[in-house]
Amino acid sequence: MTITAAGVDYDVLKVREDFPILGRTVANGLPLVYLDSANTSQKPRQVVEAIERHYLEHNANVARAMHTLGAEATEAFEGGRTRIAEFIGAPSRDEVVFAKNASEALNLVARVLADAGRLGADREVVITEMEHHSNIVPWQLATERTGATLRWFGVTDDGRLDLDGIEQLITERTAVVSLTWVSNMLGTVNPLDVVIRRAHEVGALVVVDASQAVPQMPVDVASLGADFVVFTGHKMVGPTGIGVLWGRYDVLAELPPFLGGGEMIETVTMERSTFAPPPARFEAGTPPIAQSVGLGAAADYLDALGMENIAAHEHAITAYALGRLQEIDGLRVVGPQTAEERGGAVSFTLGDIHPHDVAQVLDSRGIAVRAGHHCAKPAHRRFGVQSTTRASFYLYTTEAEIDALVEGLVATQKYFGG
Amino acid sequence: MTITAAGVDYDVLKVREDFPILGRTVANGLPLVYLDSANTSQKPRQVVEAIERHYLEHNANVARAMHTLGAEATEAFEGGRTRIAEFIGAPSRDEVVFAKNASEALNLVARVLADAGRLGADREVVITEMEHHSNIVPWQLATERTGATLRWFGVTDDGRLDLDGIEQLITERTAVVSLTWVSNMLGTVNPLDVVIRRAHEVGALVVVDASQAVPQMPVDVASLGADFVVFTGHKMVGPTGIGVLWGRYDVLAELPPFLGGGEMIETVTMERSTFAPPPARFEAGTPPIAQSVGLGAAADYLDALGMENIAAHEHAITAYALGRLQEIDGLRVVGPQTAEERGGAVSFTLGDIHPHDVAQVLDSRGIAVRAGHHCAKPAHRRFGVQSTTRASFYLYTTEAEIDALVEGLVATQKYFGG
Amino acid sequence: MNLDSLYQEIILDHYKRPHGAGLRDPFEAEVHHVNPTCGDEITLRVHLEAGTVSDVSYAAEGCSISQASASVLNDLVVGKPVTEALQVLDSFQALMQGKGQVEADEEVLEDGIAFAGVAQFPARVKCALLSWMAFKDATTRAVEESA
Amino acid sequence: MNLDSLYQEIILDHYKRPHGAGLRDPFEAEVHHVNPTCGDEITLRVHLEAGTVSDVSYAAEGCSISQASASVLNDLVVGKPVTEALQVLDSFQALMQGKGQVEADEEVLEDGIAFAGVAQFPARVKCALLSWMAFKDATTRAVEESA
Ligand SMILES: Cc1ncc(COP(=O)(O)O)c(C=O)c1O
Ligand SMILES: Cc1ncc(COP(=O)(O)O)c(C=O)c1O
Repeated sequence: MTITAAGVDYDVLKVREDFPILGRTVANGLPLVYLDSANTSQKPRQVVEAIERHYLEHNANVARAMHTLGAEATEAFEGGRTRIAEFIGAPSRDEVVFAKNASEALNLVARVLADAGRLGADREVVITEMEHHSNIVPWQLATERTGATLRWFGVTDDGRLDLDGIEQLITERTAVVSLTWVSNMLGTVNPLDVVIRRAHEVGALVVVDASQAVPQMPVDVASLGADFVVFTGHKMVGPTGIGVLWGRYDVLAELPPFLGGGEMIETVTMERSTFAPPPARFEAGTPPIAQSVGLGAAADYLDALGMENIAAHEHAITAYALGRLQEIDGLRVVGPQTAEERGGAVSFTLGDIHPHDVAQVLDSRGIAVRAGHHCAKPAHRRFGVQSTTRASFYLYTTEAEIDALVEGLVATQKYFGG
Repeated sequence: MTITAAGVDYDVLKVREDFPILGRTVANGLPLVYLDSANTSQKPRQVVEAIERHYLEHNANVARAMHTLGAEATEAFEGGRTRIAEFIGAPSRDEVVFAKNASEALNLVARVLADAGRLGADREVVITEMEHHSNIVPWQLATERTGATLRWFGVTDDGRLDLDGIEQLITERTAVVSLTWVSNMLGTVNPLDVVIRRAHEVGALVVVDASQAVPQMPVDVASLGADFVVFTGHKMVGPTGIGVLWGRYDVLAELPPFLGGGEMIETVTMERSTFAPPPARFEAGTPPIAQSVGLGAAADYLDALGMENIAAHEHAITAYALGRLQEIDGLRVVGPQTAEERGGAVSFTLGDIHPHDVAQVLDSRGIAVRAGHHCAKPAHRRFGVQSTTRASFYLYTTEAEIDALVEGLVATQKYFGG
Repeated sequence: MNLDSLYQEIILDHYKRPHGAGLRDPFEAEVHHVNPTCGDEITLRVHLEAGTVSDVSYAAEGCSISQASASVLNDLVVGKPVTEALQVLDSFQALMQGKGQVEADEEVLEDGIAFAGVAQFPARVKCALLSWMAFKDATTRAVEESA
Repeated sequence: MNLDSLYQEIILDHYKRPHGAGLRDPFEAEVHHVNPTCGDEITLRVHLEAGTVSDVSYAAEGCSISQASASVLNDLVVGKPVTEALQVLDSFQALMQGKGQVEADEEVLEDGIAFAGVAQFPARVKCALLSWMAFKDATTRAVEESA
């Protein structure tokens, strides 16, 4: 399949050659059909080799080392930061803080805002009913500690953010609005502009969970206008063990540290310490050095394909999948039914066959999907289901793989129906 | 050089073949002499290949995935945990919590003890003057937040923990004693048994920073008797991006979560959440999957050499280095002067030549050492110096490298003296 | 790993017609257990009489394996002395966690031996154990209650 | 990267006999800067008179590069109008951060051009800039003070 966006050919079969795992067989020799990329993406050879080369040729600790190897490692590590700043259009590389994953980045923001006294008893935090647990629990913990109130946007029957009453929800009492850009369960792409406008009207900070957005679409944090944007390396063809917090410099500069130790200090005595400016202030201990190198290589890889092309491919494959899935009797897509304003994660129920059982039959055919609540229990409850089966697509997904999924689902119905 | 411990030959030249970077040249073609292992260790091919293989053949997210690849990835990731539990003699694999580095692990303990109300205004936390900043700042931040008092052990002139007055320091008011096993600056190995005995007498918890111990010596947490032990992957021939918190299960089980999100939950509603038992409770978000695989491979590598042999080599090379360094006029070792109860980090001053300048001249000869405060400013202040030069050794260090260091130091004196 | 070795006829039968489903009175302990990974849930009640498990009633939401397992649990423990019921539990747990290396004892486990295949699917072991762990928890509480 | 290209004669001379060292009165602003990586420190005072830098005095603890740089700073800015001094600072900073790609202007930087070699040692750039950043900070404060 070839997709053309902005006049460039996107050759998915050629792309797949970069991912050795996609040539693997599972389940007694069947080819792997990997439809679980919203959970984690596969890694191209280029990324893995960059990590390998770093460890075997340039490994040293960073910042602290005065020697040649230390200078090389520092350049490689900080080069990853610069690369990510470019990739997301950050005005300054000092606005890019490395965390261990998106969850840590969200917790970091919640903790330091609480520590800074921004979440007092009279303040409110607003999230949404479609958040990943990683954007719910940190705010529950933070508001519980500080006495602030947690409120949330509902979700409409067709899986969209319910903007009715936004003016009553986001008010002068609101300290923070934290919401996902693209839902990992429903696939919904949220209208961030509307939310950001309202939040800034009342002086609230906006945190965007872009874990499912940055891998799939061109992102420019400068024009987005949020105060914090969070994402994770392993979902964007990068390594595990690294996540990113982008924050507006002036906001970061006012916040207290999160964890203490290592290079986040300015000076330390036994009695007290003073702290380095961002991003160092928020990076305690030896950072994810090789992971930054790998993430930089991931950004290179994505840019070489072109984020516009990746987004076009994602859109096309999602549209194709939605169409084919809805041919299946008894299959109900939970979330938007068409590919408009929608990412490449499609959750569904298949009659009353439990998602575990669906996933198991699919797995016996080499097809990898996710079954469960996808760390979005409240969104499942909203739609009256305890769990769903989720197929999710990425830059290497083919129409043939969607066809295999559809066949597998029909076979599942036969297996449990007959 | 061949060292024999417990009747086994330790062939350092053969060991070096596993580390391609040690064959590198720097500084216009001079062979690399890497004497900065207390900062970070080099990685053997075996570890890097395990990571590579994981990414290219078995990559998937863990716990959440029902499919074959997910089962493989989960087994690989949890296999790393099992391996580390074995490596440190943990009674249960559920006592091994993965963090991003040792610093995070220390902060985790400080934060959750504070959140649990264990560090109230009438309580005290005891640390030592020889701690790494990562075992100072978290306790400063935690005691500041809770109103508890921070106290500390002093250090004697010969670089040992000053145990005089231990009974007045560790009292019924003490909630936690947190101290390093092996100092990363002085090299001192602390008498943990004495401190743990006194701490447990008064019901205080003991946290051991084993970042410099686990890489160098056989460790058995069960017989150690501490409540928490912390260390970091990158100093033990493992990857960056992973650290370990070992905690006694009954203590862990009573503590609240640290970060929220991902698999650390039991159930989530918009209003509130309940949490999984340890270790999951303390691991929010996608964990360091490939890093656990790499750390498991690192444990395999170390065990294949034998931790007894590694410790014997470390001791021998440290003794050799102390002897040779002390031949140099004007060189002053800061810390214990002999290799007894001492790890392989040797910090020193060279007349009044600034450590930066020492390190720079050495670097021009291919020799990598660290110059500065080594994240131990209070320990430097204790000895009236602002910074030192530190040479540190590991399982691949040779006597020839020590000789090169000594020559380099003599040349440095000439360069700045003449 | 064959699908049919997981979904034995016996399992599918229990799944479609679960034995002892529903919540009943009287009971000494009620527990609610969740499989955090997938959200499967069970509410389970235990009624003890004179050291014997006289009823295990439950409301479960979950996959075929977890539902069938609750049904088999009901078959195997109701009417047995508590100590014996807990021995059955130990056998079932050993079978599930044995990675396919543990031989099932049909004398003890009856229909439960159909779950032998589940042990080869690590992701499903938790499904099979959900009701059994709830039973263990509830029984412990019920015994403590009466002590 | 040759050692002598870093440790120019001029640098070593300034290091051994620093110009203007010591803390003096009067001053409008005093700052304390630290290089967090190595712990090098400087306390620096600025005295302005009628828009001119009339004194820069300092107590520094640090390596040859940072000490020599403070000495050269003193040479280059004392006696100059504030605006001109800040232009010199910009030139010096551009040279240091230019990774060896920036040409030094001897007219402006005088002895400071000896630091051109430092730009090729990334770890040492911070050393060379420590006193200059302190000067920038102190001057900004002194100007605000008098405004
Ligand atoms: C004694 C000691 N504790 C803690 C740390 C912190 O380890 P990390 O930087 O991996 O968090 C180090 C090393 O930097 C250390 O030497
Ligand atoms: C929308 C969303 N937010 C946050 C996360 C958490 O990312 P991580 O597990 O890398 O912390 C995920 C993925 O699991 C996600 O899909």
